[in-house]
Amino acid sequence: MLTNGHLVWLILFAPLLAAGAIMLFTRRLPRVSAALSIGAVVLGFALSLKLFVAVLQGQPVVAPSVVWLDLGVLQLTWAATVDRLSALMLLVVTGVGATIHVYSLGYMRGDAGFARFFGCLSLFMFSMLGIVLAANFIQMFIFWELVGVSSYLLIGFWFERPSAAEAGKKAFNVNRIGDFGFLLGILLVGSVAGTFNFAELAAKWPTLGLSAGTLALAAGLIFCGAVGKSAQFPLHVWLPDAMEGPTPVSALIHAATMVAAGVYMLCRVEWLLVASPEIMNLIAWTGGLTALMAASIAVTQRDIKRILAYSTLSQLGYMVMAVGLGATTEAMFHLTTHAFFKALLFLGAGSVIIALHHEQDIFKMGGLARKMPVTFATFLIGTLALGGVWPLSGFYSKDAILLAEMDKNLPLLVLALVTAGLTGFYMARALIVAFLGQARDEKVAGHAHESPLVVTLPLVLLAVLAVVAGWHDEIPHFLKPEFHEHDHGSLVLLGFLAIPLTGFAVAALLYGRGAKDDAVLRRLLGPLYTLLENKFYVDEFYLFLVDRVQGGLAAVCEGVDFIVVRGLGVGGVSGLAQFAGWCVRQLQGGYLRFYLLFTILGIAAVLIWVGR
Amino acid sequence: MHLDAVIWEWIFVGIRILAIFVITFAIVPYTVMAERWVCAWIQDRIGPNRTGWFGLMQPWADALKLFLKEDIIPNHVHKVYFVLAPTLVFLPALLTMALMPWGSNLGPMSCVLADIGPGMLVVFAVGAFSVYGIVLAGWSSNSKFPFLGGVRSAAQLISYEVCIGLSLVAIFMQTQTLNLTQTVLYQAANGWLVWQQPLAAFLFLICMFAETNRAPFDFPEAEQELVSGYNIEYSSLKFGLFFLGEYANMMVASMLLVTLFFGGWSLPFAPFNAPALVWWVGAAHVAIFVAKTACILFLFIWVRWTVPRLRYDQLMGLGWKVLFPLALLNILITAIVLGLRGGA
Amino acid sequence: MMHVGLIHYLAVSGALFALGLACIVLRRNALLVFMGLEMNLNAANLALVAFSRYGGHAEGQVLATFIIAIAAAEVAIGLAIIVALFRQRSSMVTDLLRSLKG
Amino acid sequence: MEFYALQMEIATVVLAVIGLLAGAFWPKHVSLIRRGLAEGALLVVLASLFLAFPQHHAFFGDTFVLDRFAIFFKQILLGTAALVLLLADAHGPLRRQGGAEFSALVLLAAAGMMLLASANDFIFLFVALELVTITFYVLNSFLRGEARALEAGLKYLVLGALSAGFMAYGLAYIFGATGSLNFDAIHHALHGDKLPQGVYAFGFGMVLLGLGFKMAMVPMQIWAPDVYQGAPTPAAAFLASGSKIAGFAVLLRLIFADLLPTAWEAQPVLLMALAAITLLYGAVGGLAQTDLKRLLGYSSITNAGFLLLGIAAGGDVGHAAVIYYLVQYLFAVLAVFAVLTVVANASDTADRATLAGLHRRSPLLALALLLAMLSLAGIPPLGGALGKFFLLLAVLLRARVDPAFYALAGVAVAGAVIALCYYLRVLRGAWADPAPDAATRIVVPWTVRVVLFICMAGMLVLGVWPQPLLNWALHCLH
Amino acid sequence: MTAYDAIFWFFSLALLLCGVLVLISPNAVASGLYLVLSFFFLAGLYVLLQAFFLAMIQVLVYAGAIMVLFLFVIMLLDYRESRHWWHGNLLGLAGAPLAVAALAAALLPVLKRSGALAAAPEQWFEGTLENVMTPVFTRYLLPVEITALILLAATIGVVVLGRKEKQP
Repeated sequence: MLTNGHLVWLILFAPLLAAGAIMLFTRRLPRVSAALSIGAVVLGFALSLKLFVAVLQGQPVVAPSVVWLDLGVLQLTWAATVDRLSALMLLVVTGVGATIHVYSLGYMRGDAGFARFFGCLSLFMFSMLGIVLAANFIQMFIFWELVGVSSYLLIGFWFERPSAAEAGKKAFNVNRIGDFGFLLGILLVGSVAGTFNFAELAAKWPTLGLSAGTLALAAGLIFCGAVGKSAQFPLHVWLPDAMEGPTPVSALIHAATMVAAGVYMLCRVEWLLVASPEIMNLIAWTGGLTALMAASIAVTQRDIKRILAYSTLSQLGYMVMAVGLGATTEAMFHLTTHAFFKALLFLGAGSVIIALHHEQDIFKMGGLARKMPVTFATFLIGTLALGGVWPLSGFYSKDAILLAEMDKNLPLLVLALVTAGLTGFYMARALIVAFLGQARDEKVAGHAHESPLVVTLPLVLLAVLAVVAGWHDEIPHFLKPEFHEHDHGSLVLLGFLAIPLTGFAVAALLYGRGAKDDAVLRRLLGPLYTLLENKFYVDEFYLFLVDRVQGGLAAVCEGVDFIVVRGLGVGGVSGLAQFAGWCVRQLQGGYLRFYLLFTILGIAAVLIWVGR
Repeated sequence: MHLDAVIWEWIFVGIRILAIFVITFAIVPYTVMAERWVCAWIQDRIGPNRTGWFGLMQPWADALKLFLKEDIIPNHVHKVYFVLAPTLVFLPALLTMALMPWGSNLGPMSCVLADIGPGMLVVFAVGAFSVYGIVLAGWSSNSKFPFLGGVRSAAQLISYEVCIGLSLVAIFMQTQTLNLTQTVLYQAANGWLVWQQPLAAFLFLICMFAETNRAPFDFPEAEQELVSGYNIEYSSLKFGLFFLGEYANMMVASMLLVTLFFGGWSLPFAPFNAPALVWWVGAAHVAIFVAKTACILFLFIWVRWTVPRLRYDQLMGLGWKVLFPLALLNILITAIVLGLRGGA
Repeated sequence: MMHVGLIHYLAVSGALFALGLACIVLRRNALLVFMGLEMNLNAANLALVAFSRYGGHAEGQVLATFIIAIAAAEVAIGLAIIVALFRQRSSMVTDLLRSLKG
Repeated sequence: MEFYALQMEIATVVLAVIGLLAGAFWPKHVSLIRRGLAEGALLVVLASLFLAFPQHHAFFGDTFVLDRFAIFFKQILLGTAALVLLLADAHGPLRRQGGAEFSALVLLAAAGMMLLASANDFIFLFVALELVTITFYVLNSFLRGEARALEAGLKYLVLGALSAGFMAYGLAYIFGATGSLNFDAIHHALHGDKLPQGVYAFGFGMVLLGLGFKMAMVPMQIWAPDVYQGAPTPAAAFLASGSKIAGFAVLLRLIFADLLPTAWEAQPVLLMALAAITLLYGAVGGLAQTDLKRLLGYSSITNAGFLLLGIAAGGDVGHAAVIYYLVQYLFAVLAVFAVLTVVANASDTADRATLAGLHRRSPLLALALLLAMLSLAGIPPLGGALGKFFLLLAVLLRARVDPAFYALAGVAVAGAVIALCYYLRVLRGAWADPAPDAATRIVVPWTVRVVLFICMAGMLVLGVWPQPLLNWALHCLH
Repeated sequence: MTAYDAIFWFFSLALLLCGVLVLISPNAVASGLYLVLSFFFLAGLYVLLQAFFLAMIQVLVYAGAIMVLFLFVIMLLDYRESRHWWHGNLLGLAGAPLAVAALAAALLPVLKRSGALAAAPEQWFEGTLENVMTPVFTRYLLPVEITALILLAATIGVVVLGRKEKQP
C-alpha cells in the first residue's frame, strides 16, 4: 500500500526515470519521449495536489527515509521534508512545470533535439523537486548543483550558437562562485552544529551560543548561494544572458522555479538568517537594490525576453528583500504568484516569438492584438498582475511585501515603490509597443497569426491562476495559519495601486501614439538612458576588470611590472592565481637539474623543519 | 703477542709473498713456452729449441727483448689511462693468486697467503677488475681497432661473469662455504666436485675460456679481424705486461678450476686426502696442485690450437641463450637434490 | 682528538651524500648525474652499516645488501635510456631535454 | 609454508611471466595476450573476492601483514592494472611498437604495489617500492622511438632515484634511532622513553618524502607534469592511479602502525603545510596548460594535496575519506586517460585542439569526459564531490579542536575553485568548440568501452550510494 | 690516535677526495674511475666496520659490474662533452653549494644527536657472511624474491629499450 510518504519519492523520481528512459532508449522517438516526460510531470502534479490536500488537512506526511551516509560522528539521512512550505512549492513547480511541458510540445515542434529537450527538462524537474524536498543541507546542495548542471544543458541547448554556449557557460561559472560560498557555509554550519539536518538544526542553532561573528559568517555564506542562484547583485549578470535558451526554458527555469530556489532556500533556513540581524539587513538591501536596478534597466530594453528577464530579476529582488525583512511568508506568497504570471508572460512572449519567426525586438512588432487575441489577452492579464493591479494576484502578494516594509523599513519602502512604478512603466511599454497600434515592421509582424491550441491552452490556464492565486490571501494563510494582513486602511492600498497605474499611464502617454522607436524616452532620460541601456556597464566592468587591465597592461609591462599589475595592481584573486600559475610554470621549465635542485632544497626545508 | 712472534709472523708472510711473485714470474714465461711447444706439436713442427737447454731459456730471451725495446706512447692517446691499463690487467691476477690454496701446509706454515673467509667472493671481486685494464686500454688508445677490442671485451666479460657466478652457486649450495680451503677440504672428504657437479664444471670451464679471452673466445684480440685488438698501440714493457697478464689470468683460471672441481691439492686416497701432518706430504700437496694446474693449462692451450674462433653473435648467443639457462637449471637441480636429501 | 666512533662514520656518510647531491646539480652530463645518484645510495649504505655495527643489529646490513642489488638494476635501466636517447639526439646533456616543460 | 598469504601476488607475477613467454613465442598475437592478461587479472580480482584470506596474521617474520585494508587495496590495484592493460591494448603507438613486455611490466608493477599494501617492515617496503619505481622507469620510457617518452623516462628515473636515495638515507636514521626496521618493533621503541625523537622524526621525514614522490607531493611533485605529458598514455594512467594509490596506502599503513613521530600527531603543522602547498601548486600550475596530459599532471598534484588533507586531519573520518577519495579518483582519472588513449591515438600528444568537437565525433567519449571532469572538479552527484566533502568535513571536525584547520579548509576550497576553472575549460573544448573539418567519427574499441563503462558506473555509484564503500573503509580502519 | 683511527682517517679522506674528483673531473671516464676508487675506499670503511661481506659485495657489484657498465656506455657512445662543465654552468655553480649547504643545515643538528646512539662495545655487530645472510634468507626471504622481480623487470626494460627501432 502506497502511503502519502511513498508518493513523495514517486514525485521526485518519476522525472528521473523519464529522463533516464529518454536518454537511454527513446532518443530517436520524439513523441514517445515527450509523452514520457509530460506523463512524469503530470503525475507529479497530481500527486502534489494529493499531498497538498493532505497537508492542508493536517495529516502528517512522513516519507520513508534511509541512512545515506554514516561516518560515525555524523549521520546523513536521505529523507524528504514535507511541510506547508514544500507542499506549496511542489505544487508550484509541478503545476507550472506541467503547463510548460505541454507548451513545449508546440514550441519545440520540429526541433532536431526534441527528445533531448524533453530529457533535459525531466532531468531539471528531478533536480528542482530534489531541492524542494531536501531534508538536509547536503541533499539540498547536491540537487542545487544538479539544477545548475541541467540548466547549463538547457541554456546551452542550441549549442551550435556560440552565444548560447557562452551564456550557458557564464551561468554555470557565475553560479559556481555563489555555490562555493554556499558550500563553505554548509560545511561551517555542519561542523559547528554537528548535523546537517534542517529540523535538527532549526532546533539546535539558537542554543549553540555562537559568537555574533560566526553567526554572521554562516548566514552570509549561505546567502551567497541564494545570491548566485536567484541572480542577486552582483552575481545577476548571468540571468539576462540565459535568455539564449529556448523560451519554455526561460519560463520554467528563469522565471518560475530555479531562480526561485534561492528564495525558497532562504525561507527554509529562516532560523539561520534570523540569528544574525546584520545579515538580514544586508539581505534586505541587496534585494532592494537588485529590484530597483533591474527594473530601471528593463525600461530601456528592446528584446521582449530581456525585458521579462530584468523584470524577473527585479521581482526576485522583491522576494529577497522580503526575506531580509523577516517576511518569509510574504516572500513565498509573491514567489508563488510570480511563478504563475511570469511564466505566463514568458510563454506569451514565446507565442509571439513563434508567430514572428524568432524575432524578439518589440520595436519590430506592433498590432499583434488583433492577430493574436488569446495571446494578447493573457499577456495583458500577466502584465496587470505583474504590475500589481487589483484584483489580480500580483496586487495581493506585492502589497503584502510593501505593507511589511511599511512596518519595518521605510527607506526600502520608497525603493520598492519606485520599483513598482518602473515595473508598471516597462510592462506597459512592452505591451503597448508589441501588441497595439500598427505593425512597425510589416515583414515581421504583418503575417503573424495565433498560435495553436497546445500553446494557447497553457496560457489560458496560467492566466486563470494569475488572476485567482492571490484572492483572500489563501496562500499566506496556508503557509502560516496565524498569518494576518497588516491593516493600514484602504487609503494606503489605494496609494500602492496608484503607483503602478502611474507607470502605465506614462507609458501610454509616451508610446500610445505608435512610436517607431525609443527616441522619446532617450530624449527624456538623456545620458541615463545610455547607462541603463548598457545595464549600468556591469558586464563591461567585469570584462574590463578581467580582460582589459590585465591583458593590456601585462603586455606592456613584463618583469617587475608583471608582479605589480597582475599580482597586486588589479588585486583580483584571478590575477593572483594567474601569477602564481605563471611562477609555477617557470619552475617547471624542463631543466632536469633545476628540478633536482628544487627537490633537494624542498627536501632540505622539510628536514630542517623536522629535525629542529 | 710477543715481539718475536710478530716478527716471525711477518717473516712468514714475507716469504709467502715472495714465493707468489717468484712463482708467478717464473711460471708465466714457461706457460708461454709451453704454449709454443704444444702449438708446434699440434701443428706437427718443431717449437723453439735453440736458446738454452732444449730452448728453455727462450722465454727469458723474449722477455729481455721486450724490456729493451723502445717504449712508445703515441701522441693521440689518453696518456694516464694508457699507462694505467696494462697494470690493471696484470695486478688482479697477481692478487688472486695470493688467495689460492697451493697446498695444505708446510710444517706450521699454511700454503695460502691470505685465507680470507669468503675467499671466493674476493677472487671474483678482484677478478672483475681485469676488465678495466682491457676496456681502458681500448679506450685510451683512441683508435679504431683497440676500441672495438675494448668494447667486445667488456661485453664479453660482463656476459660471462654472470654464468660463472651462477655456475658456482650450485657449488656453494653443496659445500656450504665460500672459502677456498674449505672447498678443497670438502672435496678431500667427499670426492671431487667435478663428478658431483659435472654441469657446473663444464659451464665454469667454458666461462673461463671467455673470461681469459682465450680461443675460441679471443675476440678482444682476434688477430685476423682486429689485428691485435686492444693492445695494438702498446709496445715494449707495457705490451709485456699485457702478455704476462693474459697468461697469469689463464693460470688463475686453471688454479680455480683445480681448486673448485678437481680437489685442489688432494688426491682421493690417504694420506693425500687430508691436511698434511708431515712436511713431505705438504710438499706433495703442492706438487699435486701444480701438476693438476699444468694439466688444465694444457687443456687451455690444446683447445686454442684446435677449436676455431666463434662469431661474435654466436659468442653472445652461447653465453645468454645456452650457458645462462643451463646454469639456472643446474641450480634448480642441485636445490632439488639437496632438498630431497633432507637439507644438506 | 677523540676516538673514531659512530658519529665519524655518519659524518663521512653525510659528506658523501652531499657530494652526490652536488654532483647531480653541478654536472650536465647525464652519466655524471647517475654517478651522483650512486654516491647518494652509497652514503646511505655507509650510514646503514655504521648504525648496524654500532647498534648491534643486522637489519642495516641486510637493507644495504638489497640497496646494492637495486642500484644495479636502476643503473642498467638508466644507461639503457641514455643509450636510446643518445641514438636520437647524439647528446647526453640533460639541459637539452626540454621538450616537456611549462 | 606461508606462501598462501601471497596468493594474489603470486597469481599476478605468474600472469606477468605467462604474458612474457607468450609474447616471446607468439609475437603475432600480442593484442590477444594483452587482453588475456587483463581478463586474467580481473579474474584474479573476482576470485579474491570469494577467497578466504588468512587475516590479521603477520607473515614472513612479521614483514608482511594481511588484513582487510591490505586485501582491499590489493584488489583495487590489480583491478586498476587490468583496466590499464585494456587501455594499452587500444593505444596506437604501443600497438605499433608491438611486444608483450608492456603488459608484463604493468603486472609486475601491480605486484609491487600489492606487496606494498601489506608492508610491515621498512626493508620490505623499500624493496617493494623500488619494484614499482623501477618498473615505472621502463613503462614511462617504453616508446623508445619517441624522444618525449625517453625524456619523461629519464626525468622520472633521475628524480625517482634521488628520492630513493633520500629514502634509504632516512631509513638509516630510523634504523639508528630505533635499532630496527620492523614496524612492530619501531612502534614499541617509539613508546619507550629512550628514543631520540628528533633523529627518528628526521628519518621518518625522509621516508615521507620518498613516498611523496609516488604521490606527487610537494616538494617531490616536480616530475609529474613532465612525465605525465611525455609518457605513453596507459603508463601515465597507471602512474596517476595505481602509483598514487599505492603511495597513499603505504602512508596510511604507516599511520595505522602508529609510526608517525609523536610530535606530528599533536601538531601536524608539516602535513598541513605540505597539503596546502601541494594543493595550491597543482591548482595554479594547471591554469594555463594547453596539453591535456600535462594538465592531468597538475591535477594529480592537486589531488595529492586533497588527499593529504585527510592525512593531516586524521581520525577515522579523515582516513576513511582518504580511502574513499582514492577509489573515486581512480575511476575519474582512468576515465580521462581512457578518453585520451583513444582520442590521441595517432600522436600520443593531447593538445586541447585534439578534443575539439568531441561530442560530435564520439558521444560516448564526450560523455565519459564530461562525467570525469565534473567528478574531478567536485560537482555532485559524482564521486569527486563527496570525496572532497568528506575530506573537508574531516578537516572541519579537526578544526573544532585546532582552529588552524579552518585556514586549511579555506585553502582547500580556494584550490578547488581554481582547479575547477581548468577542468571546465577542457569540457568546453570537448563540447563547445567546433570539430575540425577533417575530423571523422572516432571508433571506440571495446576494450576502452569496457573501461569507460566501469569508470562511469563507478563515479555515479560512488556519488549516489557511497555508504558501502565508506562502511568498508571504516571497517578497514578497525 | 690508534692505528684503527689512522686507517679510518685515511680511508675516509681518500673517499671524499675521490668523491670531489668525481665531480670536478672534466672527463667522464676519469670521473668513473675516481668513483671506482672511492668505492674501494668505501669498501675499506666497511671492513673497518667489520662488515666483511658487504665490503666484498660492494667491490664485486659496484666496481665489478655497475662501473664497468658505466665505462662501457661511455665508450660505446664515445661521447665527449663539447665544452668544459663549468662553462656557462651558472645553475650548477650556484646550485651545488646551495644544495650542499641546505643538506648540511638539515643534517648537522641531527648528526650531533645521533652520535650518542652507539651501544656498548660488546653488543657491536659483526657483519660476517653468516650474520648478514641468515636474516636475508630467513626473515627477509620475501624481499629477496621481490629483488628477483626487480631484476626481471630491469632485464625486460633493458631489452626493450636497447632494441633497435624497426624501420617502417
